[in-house]
Amino acid sequence: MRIENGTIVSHEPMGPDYRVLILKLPELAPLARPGQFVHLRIAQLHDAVLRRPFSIYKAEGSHLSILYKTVGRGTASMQDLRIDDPVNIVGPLGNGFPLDVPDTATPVLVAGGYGVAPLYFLAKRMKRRGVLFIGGAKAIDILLVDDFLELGWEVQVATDDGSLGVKGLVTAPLDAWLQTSLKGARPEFYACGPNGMLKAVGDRAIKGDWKAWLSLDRHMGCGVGACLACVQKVRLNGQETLARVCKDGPIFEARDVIWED
Amino acid sequence: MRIENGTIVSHEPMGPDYRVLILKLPELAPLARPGQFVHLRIAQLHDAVLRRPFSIYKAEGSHLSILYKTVGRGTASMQDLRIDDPVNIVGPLGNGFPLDVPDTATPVLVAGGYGVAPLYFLAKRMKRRGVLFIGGAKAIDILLVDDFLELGWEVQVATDDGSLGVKGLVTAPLDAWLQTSLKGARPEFYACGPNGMLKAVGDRAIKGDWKAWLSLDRHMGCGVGACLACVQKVRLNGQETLARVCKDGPIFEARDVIWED
Amino acid sequence: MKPTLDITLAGIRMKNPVMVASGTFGYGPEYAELVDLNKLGAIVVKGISLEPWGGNRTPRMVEVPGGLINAIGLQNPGVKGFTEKYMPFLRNHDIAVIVNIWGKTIEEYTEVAARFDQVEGVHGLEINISCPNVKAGGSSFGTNLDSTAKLVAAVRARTRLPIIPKLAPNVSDIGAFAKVCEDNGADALSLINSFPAMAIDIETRKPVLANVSGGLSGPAIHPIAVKLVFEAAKAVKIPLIALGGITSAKDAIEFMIAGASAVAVGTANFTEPLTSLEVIDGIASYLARHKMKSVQDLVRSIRL
Amino acid sequence: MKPTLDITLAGIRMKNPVMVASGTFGYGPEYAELVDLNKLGAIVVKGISLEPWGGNRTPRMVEVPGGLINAIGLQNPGVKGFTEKYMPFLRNHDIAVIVNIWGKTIEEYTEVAARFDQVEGVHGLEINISCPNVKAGGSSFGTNLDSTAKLVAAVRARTRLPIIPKLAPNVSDIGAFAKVCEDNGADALSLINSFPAMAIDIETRKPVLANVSGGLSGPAIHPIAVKLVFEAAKAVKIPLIALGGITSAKDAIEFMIAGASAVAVGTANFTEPLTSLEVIDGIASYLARHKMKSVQDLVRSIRL
Ligand SMILES: Cc1cc2nc3c(=O)[nH]c(=O)nc-3n(C[C@H](O)[C@H](O)[C@H](O)COP(=O)(O)OP(=O)(O)OC[C@H]3O[C@@H](n4cnc5c(N)ncnc54)[C@H](O)[C@@H]3O)c2cc1C
Ligand SMILES: Cc1cc2nc3c(=O)[nH]c(=O)nc-3n(C[C@H](O)[C@H](O)[C@H](O)COP(=O)(O)OP(=O)(O)OC[C@H]3O[C@@H](n4cnc5c(N)ncnc54)[C@H](O)[C@@H]3O)c2cc1C
Ligand SMILES: Cc1cc2nc3c(=O)[nH]c(=O)nc-3n(C[C@H](O)[C@H](O)[C@H](O)COP(=O)(O)O)c2cc1C
Ligand SMILES: Cc1cc2nc3c(=O)[nH]c(=O)nc-3n(C[C@H](O)[C@H](O)[C@H](O)COP(=O)(O)O)c2cc1C
Ligand code: FES
Ligand code: FES
Repeated sequence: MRIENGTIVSHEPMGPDYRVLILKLPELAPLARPGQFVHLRIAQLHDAVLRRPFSIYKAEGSHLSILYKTVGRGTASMQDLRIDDPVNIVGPLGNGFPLDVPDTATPVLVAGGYGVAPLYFLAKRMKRRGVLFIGGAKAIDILLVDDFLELGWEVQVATDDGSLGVKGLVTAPLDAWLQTSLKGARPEFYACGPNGMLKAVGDRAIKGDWKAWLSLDRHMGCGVGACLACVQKVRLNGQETLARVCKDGPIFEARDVIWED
Repeated sequence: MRIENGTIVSHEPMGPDYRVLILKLPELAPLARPGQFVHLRIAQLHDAVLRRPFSIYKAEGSHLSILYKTVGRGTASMQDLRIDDPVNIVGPLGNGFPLDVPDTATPVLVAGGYGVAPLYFLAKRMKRRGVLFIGGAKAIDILLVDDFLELGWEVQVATDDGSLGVKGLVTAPLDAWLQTSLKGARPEFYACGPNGMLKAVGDRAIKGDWKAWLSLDRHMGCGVGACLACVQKVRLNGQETLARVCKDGPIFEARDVIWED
Repeated sequence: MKPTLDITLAGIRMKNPVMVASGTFGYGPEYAELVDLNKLGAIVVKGISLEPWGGNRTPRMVEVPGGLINAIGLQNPGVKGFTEKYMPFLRNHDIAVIVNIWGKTIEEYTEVAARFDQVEGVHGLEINISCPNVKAGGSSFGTNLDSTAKLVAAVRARTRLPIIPKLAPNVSDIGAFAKVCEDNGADALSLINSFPAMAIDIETRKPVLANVSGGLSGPAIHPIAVKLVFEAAKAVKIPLIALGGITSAKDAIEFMIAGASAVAVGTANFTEPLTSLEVIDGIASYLARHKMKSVQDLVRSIRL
Repeated sequence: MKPTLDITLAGIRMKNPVMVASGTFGYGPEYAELVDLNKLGAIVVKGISLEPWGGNRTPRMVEVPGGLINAIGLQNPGVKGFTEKYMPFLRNHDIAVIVNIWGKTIEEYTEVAARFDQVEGVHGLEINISCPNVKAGGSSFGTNLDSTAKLVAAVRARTRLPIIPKLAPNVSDIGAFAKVCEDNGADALSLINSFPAMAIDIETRKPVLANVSGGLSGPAIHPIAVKLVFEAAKAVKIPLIALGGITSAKDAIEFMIAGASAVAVGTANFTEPLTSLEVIDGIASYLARHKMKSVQDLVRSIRL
């Protein structure tokens, strides 16, 4: 964990709703592992007291990238960031995904919207290839498909409105695949997206006696485990307890998560 | 008085500490009179609830200009304004200078720092020419000298450190001029600058039985006479009362002002 | 169908529930070139006392992050001065006029109230029992239950106009103050006034304001005000007028959901004189979007 | 000559008067990779109760303009859990350790205090009599003079450690609360805790926080906190620790001029983890610039 003043190397749109921000962070970037996130201070938002968490999308040499969607006033004002602007970053934060997929397992990534960002970083660092299921509201929410194909991954797409891939939830193609294509292989899941999706993936993993690594999204205060804003009820060694998503997560194995809503 | 969304036409430095902001304000600009001011909203300063007042420096057609010095967080963040950025303006505000100099009088302008801005606007709109006394801390605080010369005005300069003109307060050359160059003419003063300077000019005017129009600088809330933040003790028809600098001023005749500090 | 915005609050009819707050909108004419008064629900004029009052020395205002501290000190032209100078103008507009009143003693309050009873065009009286800027005056009333009760009852006895005590925010149990006002004849309540606050110039080590301290207003206090309105709404049945840091329709709607029947825009008038009009439009489109027939459906509509 | 920053507050020696506030800096290890604890005056750890406590449901925090509202609900591992898990780490650092304690009854408070008497490395106890987030707990104590008196006296009787009641901000007369703490054996005072506040999601019409309301902290409350510190300083002689919205040395210096002997950085740790270190440096250079020999020259140095 470091605190570093980065500078913006590039800031480009990815379709109409998303942007990729590449930062020069020579100290911090080399420490990054897939599934970890950074906490970004939006300095021009004078009246904001909280940083904003973003998954690490790429970390190469001294460059670190995030892929973000504009959803509120913080991300809206991030759009004004220009090349060479300074950006203060705390990170890398959180535990990250386990990288050692068992030899016998097929990695299955399940992404919703910008959830694909950390999964792409994971896919790049993983020794094995597998299949990505990606879902979103519309075609414009389906990102990085070509990049995954280039890495040699299979990609299956679902959109709510059917504008790309199958129409419906991402669990539809996933279930179909699990029924038809497993052929004795054991899937190991890695998922990042909305809670409903995470829970659905977790349920399937538990039922099939497979592992599922879920990246949880919680509103955060400190990002380092100090404030207890981001807690999630989990089971640890058989005991119910409150885990800090920022520090003990954001990645949890499906069996450990106790969903309450 | 109007409220209008202007756009920035030009934003250029004038020496190291000052800048000129030219705004396109087709409704508002034609209403402007010398000595009036505008109230500018600095939208990017999210946590600021007050506008900032600036004298009108120029108003030509649909363009209105201000000349400002960076002194605090508002003016500092104004520096980031770029061409075509929108800026919300309330104005023109205040009473403005009287424009009808008596035929027998010589207009004498006395400026401190950015106080020269409204006096330049005044000089351009005045039928008669006269003399400008301008003072400041250093040479870089002495602005618009060539512009006044071009209008056919005489200019006398004083700086605290002697880096331009005579060393000392602007009252030094003023007093010398009053003693040697009046030759029976009656001066009529128009002054804008720090309180000490305004008081000094007013004292001389009262002593010589001349008029002095002083532009007062007060911290403001509303700018339109509603909040009573900006009051100044004045004498009105022989009665002491509190005038609102924003609405009843900012221009007061020296005899009306009751200095308290 | 367009949702209806008009309300009747404490017997006062208003086109919509959006008012402008005492001390931030003068007596009417000041903003009239920018804001069409006929569009507002009501104007609450700057606090009026029996005799003209000069207020505090300057500096009277300082900006702080998310707000400002003011110590105007209730400067005003007195009942007579106000009535002669501003009531003709206000009567010429189609707007509810609420006069904010204050005094240094209970007798002064009641006398002011009685006088306004005779003034045509005044629709209600907001009783400032809580101004943090006058040492002799309001503050002690508004933070003590007994004197609040006495003051409200005394004013009640001297006027037939609707009376609207304006509560102090710096109390531990706002519900108790709301209740004591209701029990003593208040027709509605305004909450809240600005918070006692202070800024120091660290270079001179002097208070920035001549009055040493003043009242904090603006967005900074909004979340505290929402909580106070929510608590007061639980304690009383009379309608509440909520204010404190409203800058948008969202802030106003939050107040109404929490329990307010109307809202007032204060400091935001300085930032953006058109705020009150934007709040009116914003409430209307919110109601339409949420398929609510009337703005009254919003009041106390919080889902717990 | 370099100005001296070290102070002794309520018998606790500190390298400088800058602490980190309870609940915003965890128990020490959380920020230790970013902030060298050995440079801080003191750490006040997150509130500890007798037994482990789970706190409120999520969402527990919401950002508002100039601040945040939190309703963590005092989640903590209890005296034993804290002592075993975190005290070895803290003892390994050269920093004053102040433990913030709370209870649901006076007995719980006193029992916690008594237990910490036995724990090596604890330098003082901050008594949270004012947390706005636990219904059963602190709030009722901190806004009532009698229960404040009883609580402070009871804790006093059970510990030899310096005790530092942390006052509630939502009272009308902070001086009275300060005085009653002093009279009942407090060694110093912390002020202030966060303000009861609330945010409502206007789309769902539900409170944003699961706990309905929470406590407002951050720059928004700073000018109110300065005024409270100024008032408390007039009422008591014991030293004050000031907090509320500090983001810079300027904010901290304002507090000290107003009457504080030390300050604590809270919410700003989230915004900018290095704030406390910047405040230390900023105070040092202010003192040098103003030719003050010691940071104690700043305390209560207001010029009226
Ligand atoms: C571990 C983690 C990784 C994330 N990775 C990404 C990513 O790679 N790309 C991306 O676009 N977004 C990501 N998010 C979500 C991102 O943090 C939010 O979209 C962002 O904080 C919204 O800020 P805002 O000011 O625009 O929204 P506002 O709604 O104005 O924010 C208000 C507050 O709510 C918080 N908030 C709002 N939405 C979320 C959310 N979904 N999750 C957490 N906090 C939220 C904000 O941080 C802020 O404190 C991630 C969140 C977490 C917890
Ligand atoms: C009628 C009038 C005309 C003015 N004309 C000009 C001009 O032409 N050019 C120019 O550079 N400046 C002018 N000023 C001063 C200008 O308003 C301030 O420099 C500016 O408000 C400082 O804002 P800030 O945020 O940078 O400073 P900060 O000190 O951060 O501001 C804090 C608060 O104090 C107020 N304030 C600070 N200094 C002054 C000041 N000198 N006068 C009034 N309010 C102040 C700000 O408006 C703000 O509310 C004028 C002021 C008045 C009253
Ligand atoms: C400059 C100023 C003057 C005020 N004068 C009065 C007053 O005379 N009487 C009164 O009851 N409230 C007065 N107030 C308080 C406001 O009416 C309002 O209660 C407070 O500002 C909170 O609302 P806001 O945050 O929207 O400004 C004044 C506020 C300001 C900023
Ligand atoms: C997330 C969070 C948790 C807090 N927890 C505690 C606590 O356990 N005990 C306590 O006395 N104060 C607690 N506080 C209050 C702070 O210590 C401090 O009094 C308050 O936040 C005001 O300071 P600030 O504006 O600098 O944050 C907490 C504050 C926050 C933001
Ligand atoms: S965000 Fe503070 S503990 Fe997780
Ligand atoms: S600034 Fe409001 S009356 Fe002058």
